[in-house]
Amino acid sequence: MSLLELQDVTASYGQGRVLHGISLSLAEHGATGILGANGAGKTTTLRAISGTVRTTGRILFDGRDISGLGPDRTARLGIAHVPEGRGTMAQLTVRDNLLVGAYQRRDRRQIATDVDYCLDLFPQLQARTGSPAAALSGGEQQMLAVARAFMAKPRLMLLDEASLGLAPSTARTVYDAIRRLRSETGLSMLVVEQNAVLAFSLVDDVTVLETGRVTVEGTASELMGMDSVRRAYLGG
Amino acid sequence: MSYFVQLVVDGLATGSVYGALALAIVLVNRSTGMINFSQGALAVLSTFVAYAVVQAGAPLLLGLLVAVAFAVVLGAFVERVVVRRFEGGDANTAVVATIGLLVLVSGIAGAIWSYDPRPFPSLFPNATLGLGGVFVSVRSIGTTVVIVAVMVLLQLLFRFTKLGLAMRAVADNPSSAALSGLPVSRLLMIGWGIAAGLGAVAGVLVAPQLFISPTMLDFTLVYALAAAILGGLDSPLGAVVAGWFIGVVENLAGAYVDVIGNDLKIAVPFAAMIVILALRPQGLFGRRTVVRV
Amino acid sequence: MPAFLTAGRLRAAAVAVVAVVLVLLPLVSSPYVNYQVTTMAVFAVALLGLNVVMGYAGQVSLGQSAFVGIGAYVAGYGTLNGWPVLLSFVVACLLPAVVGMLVALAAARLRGLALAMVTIALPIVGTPVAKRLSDVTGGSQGLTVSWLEPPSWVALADDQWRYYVVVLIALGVFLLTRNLVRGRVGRSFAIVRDNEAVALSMGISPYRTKVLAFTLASTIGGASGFLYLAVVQYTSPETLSFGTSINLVVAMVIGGTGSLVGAVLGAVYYVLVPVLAGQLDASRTALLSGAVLLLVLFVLPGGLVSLPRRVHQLLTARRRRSATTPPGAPDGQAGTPALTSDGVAP
Amino acid sequence: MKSLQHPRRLSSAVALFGVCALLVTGCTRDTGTTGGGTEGGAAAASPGITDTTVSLGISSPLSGATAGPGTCSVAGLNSYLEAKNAAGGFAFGDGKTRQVTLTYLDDAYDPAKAVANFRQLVNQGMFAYVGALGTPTNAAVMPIANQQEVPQVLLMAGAGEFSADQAANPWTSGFVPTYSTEGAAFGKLLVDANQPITVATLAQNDDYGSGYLDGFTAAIEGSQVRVVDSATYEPTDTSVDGQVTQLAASGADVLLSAVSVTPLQVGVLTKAQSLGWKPRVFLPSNTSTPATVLQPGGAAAYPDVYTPAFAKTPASPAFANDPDVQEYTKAFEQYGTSITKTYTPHCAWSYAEGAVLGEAFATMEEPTRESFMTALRGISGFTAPLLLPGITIDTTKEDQAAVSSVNLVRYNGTGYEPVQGY
Repeated sequence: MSLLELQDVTASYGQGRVLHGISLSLAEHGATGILGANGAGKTTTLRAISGTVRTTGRILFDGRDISGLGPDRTARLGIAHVPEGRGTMAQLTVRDNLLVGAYQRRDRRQIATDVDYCLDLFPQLQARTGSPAAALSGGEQQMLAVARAFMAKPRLMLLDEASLGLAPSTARTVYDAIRRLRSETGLSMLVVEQNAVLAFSLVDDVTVLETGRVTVEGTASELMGMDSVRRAYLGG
Repeated sequence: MSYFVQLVVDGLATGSVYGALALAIVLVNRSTGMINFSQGALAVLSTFVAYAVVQAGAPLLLGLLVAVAFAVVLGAFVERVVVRRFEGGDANTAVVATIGLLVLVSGIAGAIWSYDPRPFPSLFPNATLGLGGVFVSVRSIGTTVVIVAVMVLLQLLFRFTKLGLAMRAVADNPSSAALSGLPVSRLLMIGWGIAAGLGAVAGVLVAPQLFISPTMLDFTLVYALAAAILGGLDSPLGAVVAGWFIGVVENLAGAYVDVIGNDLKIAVPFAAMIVILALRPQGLFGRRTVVRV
Repeated sequence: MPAFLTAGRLRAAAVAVVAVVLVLLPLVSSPYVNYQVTTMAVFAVALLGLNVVMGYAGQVSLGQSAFVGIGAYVAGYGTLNGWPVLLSFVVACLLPAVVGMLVALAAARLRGLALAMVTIALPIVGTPVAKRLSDVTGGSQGLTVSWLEPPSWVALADDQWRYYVVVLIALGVFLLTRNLVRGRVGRSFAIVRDNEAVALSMGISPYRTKVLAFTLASTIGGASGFLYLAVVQYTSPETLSFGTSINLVVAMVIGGTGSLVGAVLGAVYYVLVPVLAGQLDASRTALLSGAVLLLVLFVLPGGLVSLPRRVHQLLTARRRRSATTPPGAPDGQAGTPALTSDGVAP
Repeated sequence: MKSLQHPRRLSSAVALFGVCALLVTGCTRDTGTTGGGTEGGAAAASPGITDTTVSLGISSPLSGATAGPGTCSVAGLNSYLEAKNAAGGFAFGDGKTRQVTLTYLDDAYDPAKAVANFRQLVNQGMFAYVGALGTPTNAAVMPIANQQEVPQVLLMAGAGEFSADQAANPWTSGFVPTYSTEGAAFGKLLVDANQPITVATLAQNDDYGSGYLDGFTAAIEGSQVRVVDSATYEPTDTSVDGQVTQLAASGADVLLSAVSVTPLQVGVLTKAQSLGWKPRVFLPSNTSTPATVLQPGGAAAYPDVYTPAFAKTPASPAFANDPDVQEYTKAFEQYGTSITKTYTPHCAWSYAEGAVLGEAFATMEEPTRESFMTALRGISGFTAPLLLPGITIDTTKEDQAAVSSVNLVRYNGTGYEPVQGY
């Protein structure tokens, strides 16, 4: 059984429908990338899963229909969403941000261990644990956002445009750490990424969205071989 | 010299009144990110509940407890039923909604209890302590002590408890807080509830001096807002210290500077506030946040 | 929709109807109605000014009543000292403009609530200052003036003459403000309101823009004060009280923030609601107006100006919901996206 | 931009609707200017009066900080008028008996609203505007009332301007003693003691406080009484402790505390004694109620507390068996408590004011505003209910309100008793 299963999901903001019935599934420990042009519905797909947008259709997580649960409930079920634009608590310190991530957990000792793990994963944060998130650089904020999401000990991480607005080298650093996180914890991931090179370095499978519909699906290596995909997302 | 000290002591006593309400404003701001103009009106309505309990023959302490319980429920109810509609929307609309609440709640209190101020019993004995020619009422000392205690409790709540951390996170970034599994709507209700409960304490503390009436805290609210902002909006310590600062500066300026006099003394704390905010936009005790893009 | 009913023509027709009604109204209605409509024009001007700084430039101002008060005092002082009306009007606009600019120069670097607090100081400090300057202001007794009576060659009653003068000036302010917010200045306001960093990158100084917005708002506020005196024939420190400022902000939001028509609707609300509350129960006016205020905001968070849009929205939403929402979709979900700042726009 | 035009167009319609609503609630020009009809009267009747009814109007602060006195100024008057209506109505000098209707509106102490209310009442056909409370609100109405020749009478405001110049404002008159009358009464008491006395004054920073001080200083001129220190406060202040501390440093023999805000007056009394300063205290008539000011303020600690009085305090045990008070209480419970539930002296004052209106009605010979004003300006030696013995209504004096004299009384720990001198 797959960990996450979307069946004919639509989503709309107010009057405009953005997703027109998409279906996809993700295996436990798997990682799928979602590619597509601006406005194709990538971000909305993640929002549909975490419950921050109105949807129809079925969204099954671990066999349970979670559609319409709302972000806090889905988070408590084990879905950690790293939103586009980072989504850290600007006034809170780095350490407090991490502790907010662990809000639903009660295993105090393990939390401390996980904080250390995050700081090991992102050594740039180590010296900044006492400063407010707003004082961090863009790359550090992105690292913090990923670390905050990990602190919830999720089974699925939704990663939205983690490289957005970062210098190429910084983006690579962030993705290196996420790759390490995936390999060391076996965390399942659904990754939305403009930078297909980075995405392909992290995921096993790829889904391509166009105007709210799934148009192509396959493994990363299959899609790498497709001319249309190479032209559209890999610059040749 | 004792005249000077007496003026300072009087200013501190008045400042404690400002600080009491400012604490509630800080609490709402820190737990929901909003400014609540109806804070005073909610406090007054709760204080009227205490008044009704006392009128029915019960001791004031019981009245205070009932009022705080009532206020917590009222605050949570108001957040759930009224304020939620405006959270995340246009900030001006949310502020005006709290002004609407202010008018409505004062109107309700006025319809039930009329507008003329009524005497209100004090938690503390009506006595005065004298030391070296300086006099201070037990009531003022009591008020100040309670406010400092509340301030410390709030500081502890925000600094060292999981609830406090969660409330700060929700106020800071509700969407990310929700994505981290925080029960945002419940936390907002809790924030408003606690703030309203705190407002009830403030109301019961200051009612003996101001007399209870629906408009009891209307003008205090302006001072309390000034204190809260001068103190840095997210700092309970700042709110109380700024309240004292305003009370003392006002008194001294009124008494010693003839040009200012008692009519224009209110200008002095405001002028000081503009200068301080120009130098430290985050307020006296607020945390500086440098936003980097 | 038939071809001849284009939006432009409908609008022109609506404008024409409004114009005809505005011209004919004072001739057929009672002095009381004329007075009330004239009062609406006065507060519409005050709200236009407030809208420039709050609605268009996005800077909170809780001090607009101070500028209305200064304008009224200048007009009163001018009249009592035999100034020509035009001079009174010009000074009634200029003095508040200077005060507003000085305050803005000192405060425009502040943001949000700190700025709001500085603007609160204007009415709070202004009230005792007005009392102190009793030689000019008449102290707490205020200034009573009797002016703007119809000249002998006009066959109009006082109320009709004042109506035409005030509504005409208000209309002029409306058109000037309209040109302003639609022009280059208005665009710079919008950019500063939305993102100061972007403004800087485009060579727009947020500081100078804010100072300009405050200055314009106080100028218009002064004009409104001049009109206030023309209508009420009296001013006192109560005119510039903090309560008036708060009520103006309320009326602006109720009318519709960042909308010129909204300013007019806000003024209608400002004048009508106390009258209606008084008709219902004069000893419960606070309760009634608070309830009305919340009710309007609940139904129309975008203000009265959004009523047509809202009706349209509700109609289509109902159609939509019956078509697409699955049974059992949790009700609480409707509120969640609004809470997420990044969930607003797709 | 097209999409925006749609709402804008409809919004104009909404605005139009508002105007139309006003048009419907108001009257049109043709009907607004003519008044009620009359048969048989020689002069055409003024608006608002018929052979069986007369309509009065009042605008006072019924919400907000001054609503306590504001509601009382309506409630007491309403009680008198309605009780009298129920007993058959008012006998008029033209031989008719009329029922009086009182329409009251809330101005929240805002002059612009007071003017709007006044115009609305006139528009609805009000005969006379009576007993309104508030200086700025009445000052704003005064020129309009006089221009439109609508009586604006028996005002519940002690500013001198409403009684000062009858030639300039023939349609305006005050009811309660002017503030300077009260201040002068204090001055006279001190001067009569014929000894050097030092005085400290605390006054509200407006016409109320300055009226007091003006009356007081005029009365003590050339005597041995000296003002050694003075302070002011704003009615919006939350505390006057600083001022009292400042005045206490003067150690004056007498404190004249022209404070109109009840909690602040209590603050004055508690603060001065807590500083060990116990002068003789002079309180104004509207903040000297034993139950709400003197007992909470611990006034018994002072050697003497004086206040000017002209009306009985209904709640005072001393007047429990007074027939006036019993009648008042009965009427107030029936017709006043729906307007306010708290007592300020204005409740009793406006009740007495109702009787003065009745007296004017009884002597007015024609159903016109002119005749009403003539009658109202010609009352002297009238004993209105609730007035203290020796206080009578006299409207014939230039420069004075209808109540132009006060009795100084002294607090005896429970109630008031006549003063035997300083």
